[in-house]
Amino acid sequence: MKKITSILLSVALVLSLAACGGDSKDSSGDAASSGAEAETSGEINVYVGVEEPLTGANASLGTAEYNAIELCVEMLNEKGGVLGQYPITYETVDTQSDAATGASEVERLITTKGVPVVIGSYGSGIAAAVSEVCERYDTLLWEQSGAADTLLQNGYEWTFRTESMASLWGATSVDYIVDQADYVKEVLGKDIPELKVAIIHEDGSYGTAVGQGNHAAAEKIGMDIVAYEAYSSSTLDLSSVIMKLIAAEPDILLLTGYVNDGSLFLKQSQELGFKVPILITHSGGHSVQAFVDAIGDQVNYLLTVDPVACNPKLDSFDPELQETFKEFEKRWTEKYGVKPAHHVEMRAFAQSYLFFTEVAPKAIEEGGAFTAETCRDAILSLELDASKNLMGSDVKYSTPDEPFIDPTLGGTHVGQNIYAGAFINQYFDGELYCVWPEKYGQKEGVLFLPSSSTLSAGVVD
Amino acid sequence: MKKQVDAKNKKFILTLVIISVALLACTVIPFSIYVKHIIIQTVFYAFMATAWNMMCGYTGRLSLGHSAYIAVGAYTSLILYRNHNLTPWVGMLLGGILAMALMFLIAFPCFRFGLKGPYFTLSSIAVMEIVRYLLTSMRSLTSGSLGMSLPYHKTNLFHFQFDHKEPYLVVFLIFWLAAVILVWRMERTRYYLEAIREDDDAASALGISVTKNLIKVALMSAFMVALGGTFYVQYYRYIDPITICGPHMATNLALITIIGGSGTLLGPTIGAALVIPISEILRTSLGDKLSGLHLFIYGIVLIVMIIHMPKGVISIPDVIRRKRESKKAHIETTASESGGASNE
Amino acid sequence: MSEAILQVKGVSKSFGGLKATNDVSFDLYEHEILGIIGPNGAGKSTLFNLITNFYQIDEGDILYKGESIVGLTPDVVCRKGLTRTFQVAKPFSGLTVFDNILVGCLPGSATVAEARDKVDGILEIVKLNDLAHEPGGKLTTLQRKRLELGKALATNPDVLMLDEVMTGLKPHEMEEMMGLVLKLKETKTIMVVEHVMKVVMGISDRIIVLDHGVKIAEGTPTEVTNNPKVIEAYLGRSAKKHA
Amino acid sequence: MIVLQILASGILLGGIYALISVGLNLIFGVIKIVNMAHGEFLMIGMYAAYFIYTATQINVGLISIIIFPLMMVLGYIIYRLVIKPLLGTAETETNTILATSGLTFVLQNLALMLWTADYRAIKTPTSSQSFSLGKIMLSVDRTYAFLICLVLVIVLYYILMRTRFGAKVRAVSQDKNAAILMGINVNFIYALTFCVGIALVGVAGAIITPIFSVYPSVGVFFGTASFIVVVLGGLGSFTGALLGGLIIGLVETAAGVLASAELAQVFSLLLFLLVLFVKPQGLLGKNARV
Amino acid sequence: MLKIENLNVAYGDTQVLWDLSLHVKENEIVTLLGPNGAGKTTLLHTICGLVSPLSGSIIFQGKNLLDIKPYHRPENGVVLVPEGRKLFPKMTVQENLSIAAGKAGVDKDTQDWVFELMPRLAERRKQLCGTLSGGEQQMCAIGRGIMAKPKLLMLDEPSLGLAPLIVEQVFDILTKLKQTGITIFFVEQFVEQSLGISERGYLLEDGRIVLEEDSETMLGNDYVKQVYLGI
Repeated sequence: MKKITSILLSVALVLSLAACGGDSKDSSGDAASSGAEAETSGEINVYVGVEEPLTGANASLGTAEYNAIELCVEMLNEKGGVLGQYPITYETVDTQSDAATGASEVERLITTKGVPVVIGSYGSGIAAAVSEVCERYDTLLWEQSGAADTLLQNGYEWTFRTESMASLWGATSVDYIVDQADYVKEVLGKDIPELKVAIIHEDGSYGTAVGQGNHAAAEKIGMDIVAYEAYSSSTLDLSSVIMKLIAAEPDILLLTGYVNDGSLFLKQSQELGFKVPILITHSGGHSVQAFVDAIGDQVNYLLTVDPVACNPKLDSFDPELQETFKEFEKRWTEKYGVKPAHHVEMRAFAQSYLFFTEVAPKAIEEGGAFTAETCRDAILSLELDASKNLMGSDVKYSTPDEPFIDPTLGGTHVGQNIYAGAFINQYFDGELYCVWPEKYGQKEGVLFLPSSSTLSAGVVD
Repeated sequence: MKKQVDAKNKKFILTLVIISVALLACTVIPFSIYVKHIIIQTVFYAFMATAWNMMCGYTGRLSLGHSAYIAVGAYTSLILYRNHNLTPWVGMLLGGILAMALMFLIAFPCFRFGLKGPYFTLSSIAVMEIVRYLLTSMRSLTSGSLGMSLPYHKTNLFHFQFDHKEPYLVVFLIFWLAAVILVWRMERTRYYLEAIREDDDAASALGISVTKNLIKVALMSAFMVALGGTFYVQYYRYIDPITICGPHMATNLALITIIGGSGTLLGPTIGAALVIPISEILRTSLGDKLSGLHLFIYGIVLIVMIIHMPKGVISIPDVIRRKRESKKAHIETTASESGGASNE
Repeated sequence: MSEAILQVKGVSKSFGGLKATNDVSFDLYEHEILGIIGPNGAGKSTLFNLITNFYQIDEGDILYKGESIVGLTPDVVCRKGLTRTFQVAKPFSGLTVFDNILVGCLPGSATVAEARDKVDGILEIVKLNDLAHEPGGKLTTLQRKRLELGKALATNPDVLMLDEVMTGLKPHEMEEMMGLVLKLKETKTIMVVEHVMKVVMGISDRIIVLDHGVKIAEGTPTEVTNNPKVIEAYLGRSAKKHA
Repeated sequence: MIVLQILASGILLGGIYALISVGLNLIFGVIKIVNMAHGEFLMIGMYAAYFIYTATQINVGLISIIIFPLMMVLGYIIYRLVIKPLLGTAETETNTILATSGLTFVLQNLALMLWTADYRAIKTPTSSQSFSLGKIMLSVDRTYAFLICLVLVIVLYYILMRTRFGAKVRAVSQDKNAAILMGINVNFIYALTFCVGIALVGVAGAIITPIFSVYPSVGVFFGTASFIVVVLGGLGSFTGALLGGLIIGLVETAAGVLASAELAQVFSLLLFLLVLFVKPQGLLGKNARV
Repeated sequence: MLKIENLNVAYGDTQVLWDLSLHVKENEIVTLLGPNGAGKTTLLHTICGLVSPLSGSIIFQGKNLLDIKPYHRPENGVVLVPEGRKLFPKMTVQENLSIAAGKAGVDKDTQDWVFELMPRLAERRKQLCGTLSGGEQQMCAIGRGIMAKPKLLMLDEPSLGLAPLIVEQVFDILTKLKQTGITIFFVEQFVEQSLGISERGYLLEDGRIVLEEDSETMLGNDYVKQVYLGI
C-alpha cells in the first residue's frame, strides 16, 4: 500500500511538473508570437537570450557572468534602456556546462522564444556548439568569453567575439618579456633567445589554447623551450610536473590552470622548493577570489594575462565610461558584498554594455528594428576607439571577405574583433592591477618574482 | 503455443508500426522546432538505450562506461570526415568496427574471467576514463579538450547534414526501428542472455556458451552505440571528450533503460520517452529560476523510481495483474488442500 | 554390455588442501544406469562438476566416446551429449517454465520455432504442462526438480547425469520418477547421484560408492549393499550394531 | 635523489587517496553496496570544513571531530531514505549503484542551491609549508593527511579486530544470516556502518580542504579515484584502501615524472583493469566471483 | 517449552509450511525428519526469525517469539546451529565463540565447558575458522551455539558431510548437552542414530507434519523404514 501511494505521489509529481512545463511552453509560445507581432507592427523590442552554465562544472564563473549581464541590463533599463527608450528584456537558459545541452537550449531560445540575439556562453566548448546553432538559424551570437581559437575558424557569419582569443593571451606573456628584454638581460645576463622557458598548462580547452599560444610565440622568438607539458585539471598531485621543472631549471615559467590545479601548483612548488625568476600565469583560475583565498599572500606579485585590464587607469576611457565603470563596481559591491573580479564580471559587463550601448542603438537607428540582421549589419560597420570600449581595445570585426589572420598561430577568423588585446595584470595586496600595456597600467609591473615570494629564484631583491 | 507466439508477434509489430507512424506524422505536423528537437532526442536516446539494453539489460551486466564506445564512433567518423572528407555514412561503420575492437579488448577478459556485479561496472567506468584521457591528450588528432565541430554544410545527404529537423527524425527512427527489430529477431540469443543473467552455470550446463554469447552482444552493442556517436556528431555538430566520453552520457543510458524496464524489448524506448521529456520540462520550467533545482528534482525522481519501480515502467501492467491474481490465488489456496512446497 | 561411453581415470581434485575427489576411476557403459551413492559430502556432486568441467580436475583424465574432454567448457561438454542436473535446482526464475525448457532445446535446434515445437513433448514427460506459463521461480521444490530434469532432457543428451532428482519426492512420486528414468534408459545412458538408497538400488544396474572423495566400492546393488565398508560409511557405526 | 622524491611524493599522494577511500571501502565491505555518491559526500565534508574554518579558524583536525557526528546524521538520513529500501531486494547491487548515481545529482545540486557554484578555499597556517628529510621535501598538509589516514586505518583496524563491536561488524560482513542467529542486530550494524563510512568521508573532506578548494562538482574527480583505490586494494578489505592508495599514488607520481602528467591516470586505470582481470578481489580483498 | 500452532510460511508466492503445529517439552531431545525440501530448514529459520510466517504462533516459555526481534531471540534462549555451519570464516575459533556470547560477554565457565567437551577447539582457538576441517567446523558451530547459553538448542543437520566417527562424537555431545538441561530440537538425515538419542520424532513432508511418535515407535514404523532406511 505504501508502495502504491509513493508511486502515485511520484506520478503526481511528474504530472504536475509536466503541467507546469506545459504552462511555460504556452507562455513561451505567447512570447514568440508577441515578439513576431511586435516586429510586424514596427514596434522595437530589445529582446535577447542569455545562455550561461548555471549548473555543472563551470557554474561558478557562468553564474558570475550571468550576474554581470543582469546588472548591466538593470543599469541600462533604469535609464530607459537602449537609446533611453527601449527597455531590454531577456530570457535565460542554463547550459549545464554541457555542449549538447547548450546547443539544444539555445535552439529552444531561438525557436520558441524567437530571440534574435544570444549572449553567453562562458565555456569554449559550449560556445562552439551554440555558434553552430545560431548559424543555422541566422541568429546573432554575441560571444563574451569563449576564448578558444577554433571558435571563429569555421567561417560562421553570425558569431562575434570582442575579446581576444586564448592563443593571443599566451603570446602576450611572451610579448611582455620581449618588451622588457633589456631589463631581463640586465638581471639574468641573457638575451631573449637564450632564455629557458617552461610551458605548463591544464589540458582542458582553455589551457590547451593558451599553451599553444605560449609555445608558438616562444618558438617564433627563438626561446629555448625546456618543458612543454599538459596535465589534467582534476589531478590531486602535481609533484611529478614540478619535479620535472626543478630538473629543467627554467628562467621563465608560463602557467595556465584553473583554480584548484593553479593553487595546487603554487602550493606544491613551494613545498618542493621549486624556484623560478619569472612566473606568468594566464587568467582562468589564477584571477579568481578562491585562488587568492587558497594561496594567501603568496599571490602577491603574481603576473597573470587577461583579456581585460583589471583596475585599469581610467584616464583613457570616455568620461561616461569612467562613470559607468565606477557605478558598476559600486553597485556590484552593494549587491554581492564583494568587489567584482575584473577578469570575470567586469569582462562580461563590458561586453554586454558594448552591445547594448553601441551595437543595439546602431541597429535600431540604421536598420529601424532590433533583429539579428540589423544587429549584424551594425556590428560589421562598427569601428570604435579603445576609449569607447571598457575592454580596453579598439573595435572592428573581421568579415568573411576580410578574415582576421591570427599572428600567433596563423588561423583564419571571421567575426573576431581584430584589435582585441590581452593585458598583463599583477597582484598587489591580493588585488589585480593592470601593469601592461602602460596605457592602462595603474602600477609599475614587477617582472621578476621579488625575494619576498616563496618561489623567487632570488635574482632581484 | 504457436498461435500465442504469432499473436504476440503481431501485437509487437503493430506497436512498432503505430510508434513509427506517429513519429513520421510528427514530421508533417507543424510542431515547434523545439518540440521536434525533443522528439528527435527521445528517438536518439531510445536507439542508444536499446543498444545498451541489448548487452547490459539482457545480461544483467551494468555498464556505466558505454560512453567510451560512443566516443570512439563519434571521433572516428568526424575525423575521417574532416580530414579525409569521408562521408559519415561510411565513417560510422568504421567507427563501429573500431568500437567493436575496443569492446573485444575489454569484454574478452571481463567475461572470460567472469567479472560481474560492481566489478564489471567499475571496469566499464575505468575503460571510459582511459578513453577520455587518451582523447584529451591526442591533441593533434582530436584537438583535445578544445573539442571538434562538424564543418557546416547546407542540407546534403552525402555529408549527412540537414537544415531541417525532419530528416534527422527519419534517420534516427529508421535506426531505432532497425535496432528494436534486430533485438526482437535475435530471439535465440535473447533466450540465451536471459538464461545467462539468471544463472550462468545453469545456462552453460544446457550447452549455452556464456562467454561467446556475452561477447557477441557486447560487440553488437558497442557497434550500435558507436553509430549513435556519429548521429550525435551529425546532429549536435560539436563534440569534446567530457561531453561524449563522460559519465553523464553512460549513466543516462543506464537510467533510461532501467526506468523503462531493462531486459525488455521496448523498455528502453519507454524509458527514453519518459526521461527525455521530463528532464527537458524540468529544465525549461525551473532551469532559470534557481540553478540546480531542476537537476535536484530529476535526481529525486530517479531515486524514487529505482526504489519503487525497479523493474521499470513497463512492468506496471504486470504488477497490477499479479496483484489481482495473487489475491484470487490466495482465496483459492486457502480453500483447497492440494499443492505445497518448500524452498530449501 | 557395449563399450564404455565415458571413462573416468584416476580423477583427483582438491579444494584448499581438502581432497574432494581422490583418484576416482570408473567406466560408464551405454544404456546402463550407474548409481553413485555416498554420504553427504562424499564428493558425488563434485564428481559431476568435474565430468562436466564446471571444475577443472587436478589429476587424471576423462574420456567421452574415447576422446578426452578435460579442459573443455561446460557448454561444449553439454553439446557433446553429456548433460547434468543440479542438486539445488537452478531454474531461470525470471523465465516461464516453457521458456526454461525452450532454452535447453535451443542449442540443439536450427530455429527457435523448431525448438518451440520440442518443448511440449518434454513438458509432457516431466508433467509440467499445466505450469508452462508460470515463472520458474514460483515452482515448488518438487516442480523444480522436474523442471531441472526437463531442462536436461531438452538438450537431448546421450548421457544424462542426474544429481538428486528424487530427493524430496513422496514415495509415489518417486516411483513415478523411477519409472520415467527407467524409460529414459532405453535411449540414454544415465548416471544418478542419490542418497535415497531405495531409489538407487531400485533402478541402478551398477553402483559405485564414494566416501570422502574415494571410491570404496563398485558393483551391482546387492554386491554393494552387502559390502561392510559401505554399510559403515553410509550408515555409521551404530547401524552396524543394529545389523 | 629524484627516485626518493618520487617515492615520498607518491606515498603522500597515496595517503590522500587512501584517506578519501576508507569510508567507501568500509561501506562496501560490510553492506556490499557501491556508493556512487561517495565523491559528493566528500564534497559536503569539504564545505562543512570550509564554513567551520572560516567562522572559527580552528585547526582542521579539530574541525574533523565536529564534522564526524554531523556527517553521521546525514549518513543516517540517506541510509533510511535511499539505501535501506533497496537492501534485500532482488537486485540490490545494481539498484544501489543506480540510486546512488541519482543521489549524485541530488547532492551536487543541493550544494549548488545552498552554497552557489563559487570556488571556496581556505588557507591555513600550514598550507604550502614543507619540511625536508635529507634532500626530500615533504608537504606539511599532505603529511598531516597521511598521518591522519594512518591513524584512521589503525583505529578502524583496532575497532574491527579487537573490540566486541568490531567482531560483530565483521560477523555481519561475513555472513549476515549467521550474524542474526548470533543475536546481532544486522540492521543496526548496517545503519551504523553506513553512517561511520559517510562520517569518515566527511573527515577526509575536512582534512583535504586546505589542499583543494571546494565547489559543488568537486566530488566527481575524487569519486572515480577512490573507486580505483578501493578495488585495487580489495573491496571490503579494511586495510586495502591504504595499500591501494599507496600503489596508485606511487604509480601516478612515477608515471607523471617518467611519462606525462596528463596520462598519469591512464597508467593507474590500466593497472586497475589488470588487477580486475587477474585478481578481481583486489590485492587484499575477498573473493569477487561468488 | 516450545509450542508452535498453525504455522503458515511462504517465500513470496510459494507456501512452504502449512498449518504446522508441534511442541517440544522441557529437557527433551526431539528429532525432525523429512526429505530434502520438506520445509525443515524453513521451520527452524522461522523459529529463529530469519523468516516471518504468514500466520500462526510460536510460543516459547510462555512468550510469543514472533513479538521478539530475531536478534533478541538468542538472548531469550532460542539458538540455532545452522545447516552448513555458517561460521565466520575469517574470524578465529575464539572470536566465533565470543561473538555468540551476547551482551553478557564471554562466560568463562561455559567456555571452559565447551573446550572440555570439544578439546580440538581449544587447540585451534587462534585459528581462522575457514581453515578448519569439516568436523572441527561443526564442533565450532555447536560450541558457538552453546556459548549463547541456549535453553532450546536447534541444530540443522549437524552431521552433514562428516565422517561417521565424527558424527558419533556429535551425537555424544548432544546427549551430554541434554544432561546439562538444554532442550534439543534437531533435523537429521541419520535416522537411526538421531532417533536413537531422542525421545520423540516428527516427520515433515511437503510442509506438513505427517507423523508424530516416540522415537522407538517411529523407528519401527514401516513407512519411515521404507522411505528413509530403504535398504
